[in-house]
Amino acid sequence: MIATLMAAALPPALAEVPMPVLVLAAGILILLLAIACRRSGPGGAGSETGAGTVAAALIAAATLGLAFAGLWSPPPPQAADMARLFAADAWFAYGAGLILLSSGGILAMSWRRMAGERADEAHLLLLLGTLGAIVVAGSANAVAFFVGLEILSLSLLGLIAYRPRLPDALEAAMKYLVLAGTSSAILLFGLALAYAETGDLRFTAPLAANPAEPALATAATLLVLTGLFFKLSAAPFHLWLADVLDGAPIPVAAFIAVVSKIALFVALARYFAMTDLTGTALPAQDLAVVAVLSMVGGNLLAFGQTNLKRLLAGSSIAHIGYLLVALLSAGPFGAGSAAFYLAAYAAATLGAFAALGAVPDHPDLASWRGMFHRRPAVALALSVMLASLAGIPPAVGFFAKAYIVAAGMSAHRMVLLTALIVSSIIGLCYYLNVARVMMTPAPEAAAPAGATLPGTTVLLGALALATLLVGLFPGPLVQRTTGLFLPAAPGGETAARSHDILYAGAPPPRPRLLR
Amino acid sequence: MLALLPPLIVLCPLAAATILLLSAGRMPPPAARVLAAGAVGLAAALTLWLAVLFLSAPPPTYRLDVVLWHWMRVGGFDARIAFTLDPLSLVMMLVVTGVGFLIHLYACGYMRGDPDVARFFACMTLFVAAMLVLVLSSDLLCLYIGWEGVGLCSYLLIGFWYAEAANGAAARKAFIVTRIGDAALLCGLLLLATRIGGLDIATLLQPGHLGGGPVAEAAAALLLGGALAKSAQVPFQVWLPDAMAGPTPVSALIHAATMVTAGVYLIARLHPLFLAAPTVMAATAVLGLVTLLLAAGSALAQTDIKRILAFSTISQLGYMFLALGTGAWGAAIFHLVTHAIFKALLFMAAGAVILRVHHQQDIFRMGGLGRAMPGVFAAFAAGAAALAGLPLVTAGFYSKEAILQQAWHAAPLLWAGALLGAFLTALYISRCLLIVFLGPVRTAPTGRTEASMAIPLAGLSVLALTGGLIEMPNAIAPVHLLFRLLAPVLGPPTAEDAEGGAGLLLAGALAPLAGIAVAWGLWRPRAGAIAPADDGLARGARAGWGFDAIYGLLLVRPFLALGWLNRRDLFDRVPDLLAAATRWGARLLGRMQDGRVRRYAGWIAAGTVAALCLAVRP
Amino acid sequence: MTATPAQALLLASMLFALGLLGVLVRRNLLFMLMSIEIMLNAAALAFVAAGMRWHAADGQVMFMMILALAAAEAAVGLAILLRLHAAGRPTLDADTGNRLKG
Amino acid sequence: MMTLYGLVLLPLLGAAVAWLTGRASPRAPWPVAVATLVLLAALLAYITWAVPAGGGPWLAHVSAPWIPALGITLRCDMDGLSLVLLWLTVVLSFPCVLLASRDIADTPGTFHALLLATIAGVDGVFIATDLFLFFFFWELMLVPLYVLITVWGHEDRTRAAFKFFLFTQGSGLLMLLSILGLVFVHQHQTGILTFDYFALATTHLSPVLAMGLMLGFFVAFAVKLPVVPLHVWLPDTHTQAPTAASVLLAGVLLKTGGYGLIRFVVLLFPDAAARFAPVALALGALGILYGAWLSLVQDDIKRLIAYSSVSHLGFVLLGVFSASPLGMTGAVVQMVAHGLSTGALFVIAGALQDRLHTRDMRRMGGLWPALPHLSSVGLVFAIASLGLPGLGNFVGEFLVLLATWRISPPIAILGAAGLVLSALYALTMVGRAFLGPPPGDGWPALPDFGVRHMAVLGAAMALLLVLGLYPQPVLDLSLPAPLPHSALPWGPRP
Repeated sequence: MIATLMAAALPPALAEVPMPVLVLAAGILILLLAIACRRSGPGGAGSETGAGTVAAALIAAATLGLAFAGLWSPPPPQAADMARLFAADAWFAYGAGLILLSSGGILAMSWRRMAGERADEAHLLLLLGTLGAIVVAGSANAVAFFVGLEILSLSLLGLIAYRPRLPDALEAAMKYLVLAGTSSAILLFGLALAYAETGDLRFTAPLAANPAEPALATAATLLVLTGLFFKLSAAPFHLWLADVLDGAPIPVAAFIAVVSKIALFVALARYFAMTDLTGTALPAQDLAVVAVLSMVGGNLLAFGQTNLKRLLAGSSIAHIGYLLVALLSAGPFGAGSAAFYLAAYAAATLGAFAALGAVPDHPDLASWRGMFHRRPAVALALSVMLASLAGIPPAVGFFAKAYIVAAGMSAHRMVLLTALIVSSIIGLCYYLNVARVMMTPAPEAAAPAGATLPGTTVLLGALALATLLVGLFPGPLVQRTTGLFLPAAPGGETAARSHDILYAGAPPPRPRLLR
Repeated sequence: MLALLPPLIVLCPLAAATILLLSAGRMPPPAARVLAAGAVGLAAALTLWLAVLFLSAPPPTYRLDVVLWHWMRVGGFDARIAFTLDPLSLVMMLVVTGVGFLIHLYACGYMRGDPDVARFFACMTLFVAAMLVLVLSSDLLCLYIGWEGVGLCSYLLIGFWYAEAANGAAARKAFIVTRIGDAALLCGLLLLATRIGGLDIATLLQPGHLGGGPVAEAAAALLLGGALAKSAQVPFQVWLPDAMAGPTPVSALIHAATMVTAGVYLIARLHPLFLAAPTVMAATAVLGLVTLLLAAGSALAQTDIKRILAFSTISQLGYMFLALGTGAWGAAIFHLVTHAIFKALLFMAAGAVILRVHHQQDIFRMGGLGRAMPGVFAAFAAGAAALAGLPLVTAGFYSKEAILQQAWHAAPLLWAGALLGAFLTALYISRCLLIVFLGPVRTAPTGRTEASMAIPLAGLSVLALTGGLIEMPNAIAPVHLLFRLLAPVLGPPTAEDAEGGAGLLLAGALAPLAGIAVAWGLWRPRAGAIAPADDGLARGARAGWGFDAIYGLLLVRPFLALGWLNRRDLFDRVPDLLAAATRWGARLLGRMQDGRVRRYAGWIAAGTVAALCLAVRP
Repeated sequence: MTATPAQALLLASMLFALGLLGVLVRRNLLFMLMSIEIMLNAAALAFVAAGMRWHAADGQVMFMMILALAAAEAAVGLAILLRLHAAGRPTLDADTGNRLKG
Repeated sequence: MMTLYGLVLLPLLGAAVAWLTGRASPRAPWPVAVATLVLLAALLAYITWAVPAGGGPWLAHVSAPWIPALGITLRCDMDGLSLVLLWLTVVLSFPCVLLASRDIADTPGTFHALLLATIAGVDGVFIATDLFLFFFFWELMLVPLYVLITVWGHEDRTRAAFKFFLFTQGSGLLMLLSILGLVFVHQHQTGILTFDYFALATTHLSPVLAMGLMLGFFVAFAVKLPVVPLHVWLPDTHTQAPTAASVLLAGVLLKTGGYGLIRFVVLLFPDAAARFAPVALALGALGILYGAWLSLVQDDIKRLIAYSSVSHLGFVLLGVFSASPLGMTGAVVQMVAHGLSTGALFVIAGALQDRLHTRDMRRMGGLWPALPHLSSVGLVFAIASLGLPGLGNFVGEFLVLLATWRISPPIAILGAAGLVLSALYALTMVGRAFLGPPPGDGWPALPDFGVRHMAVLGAAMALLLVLGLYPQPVLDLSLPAPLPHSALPWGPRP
């Protein structure tokens, strides 16, 4: 109801901005003011230690909660299609919901270890990043998208490099800085080309003004795709991910692997909303190649890793590939399966990072030996998450993957499905390997110091429970995710006409005469 | 009443076996002995009673069907556990239970002092039960139960003294070789079942049901394969000599009297089927003759007394197959009966000797035992005479005569071979007798043969001498008890002696005498050590003409060698290759992340450019 | 004479390529950041050119945005470089002293 | 009849209880597991008894919505085939718990929980008739087994567990593709999206498509059965698994492959299966001979038994694809008999390893005097596995061979040759392990089988004997229920 009050009190210019964005912006301002007041207060800079952090965490949590509540506020009046900045549709609502929940989860992780006593600014940056992610997820206009993207990556830079005097973090930040700058410049150039071709700033794949020479439009699309793929860390634009996740503190790594990827994927889907991805059009071809590369490459990458953070990086690359398969198999199930998989992926990856956070500073696999004997709860939670990522029942990932396969099957994406199956078999190896390492008894019962913090415990428990429950009863979530997002080309009839070698499908079935 | 007896007779030994098995070695030996011998004796008594009942008031068709239960009935195929009592099975039952009982009695004495006599008698009684099932069952599949059951018991009993690895190997060999024949037999059953829809013997043998032609030939050939293996005929004869590793009563019961004759019984039982397959008949006769001669030759060169008897068993079974091949079903059964008697007698006498000379089996280490053990000597002599076919006074003479006559009518060449066989038989058994019982003493015997062993010897000696009188050639006296009895099953007795019966008779009578004479000339008792002949021929004969070596070289070795080569299972290499490939790819991708930001940017640029190139290509 | 949008776009593309090349070949982090700035500005120029083609102000708006955000990015970037130096990274060479790899 | 769900839920419940009590005391889980099995047997007996007389081939049915948006339901049906295999599962889970898992020292609670969870998954596989539900159980039953092998297995357990999981899961994904393909073809024809077995059975498929989909199913089940050359996971897994898991694997899990072949390959795709039959028969014969051949040359006794399973289950393949009720029933009988005999053999091999701390037969021999009971039982089951008439295995093998002979005598002859080889390896195992002279200077005093073992194994023996001499009840039950619309391959076409 606070949300509605704010909506009433808004100047008309902001009327079409979705409520969560407004709530987040307001929350950020409040938090900024609070921090400023405390800093300039009588105590001086950071004299009182814990209180500030707690207050900041409370404010951030409240903001996230309000924003989440804001998702149910009446949709803002839509401006003309040309001019509007945000598309506050169901797709946005779903993506934003996921983002907010994930941010909440990340907020629940332990920040003290990463940020020392002064985590208040970290919370501020987290809110900022969330804001950027939501803007990205909801943007219908190039301007909004670019602004959101930059907010996201700048706050991420801050977060990665937050911890003082930690060379790894700084190196990660440096890499992210250079590469993110490059990629966003490429993306920006693509947007510019699109604008030059079409003359409007809508955030969609541009249609060539005259179909005779689509070169400019195509180039624009591809450059934008480069930017998006980079942020999604799809192969071959994935190389930064492992290093950055390795260097960044665990909550930040989770933020990168979950929140920003959700946002970017939502944006990617929206970018191609008007494009027919079932056919042999070029962006589809490009996406398919990238999907195959990501699935196989990511899993291979993780296969060779002994560092859990890097392993998770590889697995998240692979999952982006699966998501691309879902996106490419436009049809009755494409978008639904993608949305479902986003949720499963978010929960599992978040949980995995939370489990890592429960045993901090031990990202290498060897130190997790015998974890089932030393910290059974943590080991069990991590196993559930890995099972979900690997697609093993009864975790939700099983159904999610089956759902994607169903979508691809209904769209005759045979080649993609083959790659998916092969790569997920490779994936099984390393997920199972982690589980095995945790099961093998450790030579000496050297339990890592420090018990799990309450926030992480609650988060892990909730996530594991959700993963199992939704895995056993996926019905409601499937219901929720169907019909979120209607692509331009309903797959029913277009699915059949896929003749490109890349999508060589089963022959369209002919009803046979009765025997 | 009549219908109740056959299952009851089978049940007696079966119950004993079950009790002995379940006792798991806890039963004291005396109790085990009494239980086993008693059960088989009861079975024998019941069989006698059954015979009396059956013969006094025979059923109109001379057959009595006892259906116990349906075994499997699915998809148009119906197999029953059912017994048929008819003259043939009655004769077989008499042999099995009668000789079986005597041998059990004998074994009570022979196995005295053996720690786990219970296991021994469990297997023996189980064998009797299985053998009874074999001869009684009216359904070929049911018969197959007994067929395999006796094989199993033979395996268990050959390897009874498992401590020596050799015994186990012999047992395994026996089972495997016969199992090859069993597989052939099974294929025959499959063929018949596919053609007829069932395996009930009566329906199977209804004239015109199967018809002649290739199908009948094939079926008969497959069944013949089973029979050959079970009865140790060429080319499957290799297992029987090794089977002598078992205790002597086992050799007497299983490897002389009963089990090895199962093949003869099978063919006689299914003779209409074989009549429809002339080629197979001829093959049977020829194989029988070949076996007869080869085995007799080997027997002539053996030094181990039990191996002599083993080869002689093979050779005598050859006579039976010769008879079967020439269509003399009755003669074959006749010889089966007499052979069961005198061969069991010979084995038991040999066992008695072996016990007395501290398990010494080499005849060239024995000698002059006749004086020390006259009773055993007499028994052995009676058995030897019957085996040699001493004219008129022995059972073997009459049964062999019947076969020879039939052979002459079939083909004089077969007759000549058989006659030569008769000569050889007399030769080798006289050799054995002379060397073992006459001449100077080489190993001093100790102890005495106890009553439980002597009684069976005596009984069988009488039978061995007089048992032939139930069936005589017309030239001597027109007595045809056995053939008349068997007529309902095996058809009317074929006219043995149309013309020239007397001449044939004379020839058949002279051959053994000649053999004995020659043997006396060669091995008559003389002072000084005598050694077995050791030229190449003798060695070859002693080795059973090298069948073992050939099989080992051609079949067993290559099979096992290839197996050893492939022990690691070549298919198992494929997953390893895949794993290696995956690891290689992972290493490659790992090397891509060398931490240099410029390289990363380069990949981003490369990807973009590649996409653009992909775009401008079309 | 005035440049046509096409010429302006061409110029922008050249600048962009230059910047990308700079990122790829320069090993000094500072110069890499500068090259990124060049790329961003090339994009901005492209926007202006496009706006010129359509006679719309959107291009200029975008230009402003890009300027602001580029400035922000530069600030954060320089801060990170300083931090790197403070954390004891001897040089600004991007290729040496990398600990995160494999 | 909701009790069908009980078949799955009861073991799961028992698993939870066993796990929880296991955290309290290490002795608690075993009784809990035993009690669970007893209850499960009682439940199954109730179900068997509650079957309406003359109610058609399908004996029980239950259904509930699960994922309505995709037409996925919790549908379970039970026919005679399922019933027989369910009984086999229950019966065989007793030796697992009574004999094998009794002396698990390391976290027995978890061990029993996983064991029961596996049983639950297998039960689900045997009754699920919604294809997605079936696939769910199919994948579900692997997980606990993987953990069992990884944690409680023998020296080379890691590799074995990996192979097991990867092979089955990978082939399972192929099956998923086939399932979905069938579903979407059905939807394309009727506009209804459903995973219901009976609805999908009415789908009309072009020959090529049918063959493709059938192959997807076939590969998944062939890996499980296993069919040479997809058998390579089996020897390692059986050898390395703890005894209880070996028994469960050999006795029950392999049977899910045969069940799937009958229920989902031959019945769903009769024509494609008929066209594929020659290949399948050849593979079956190859499996029989190859398995026996390799079994003959093994030194590891568990490995020998594992390869013998490969050989035995080749008969199942023959029977299933012989396209006749004779072959089908024979295959089922063979599955049951193999479960009993091989399960018992694995118990014995495990007992040997516990006592001698080796599975290498080169270091055994002459065990009979030292372990008379164990050795005699081993001999008995070895004889059973070489297919002696009068024991269950022979009935299965004979029926299968008879059915095979009707369509191809040469294949049947090869199968019969397999019988010779089976005698060879079985007797070789007995000879090398139990008979002959003991190595070196005799054996030390070894604990022989006690009453518990003798009773359980004797019961198994009695079952084998009954199955071998009076198999009629099983034969009558085990013919799979025909589908309403598509006909059995041997039946008249609609």
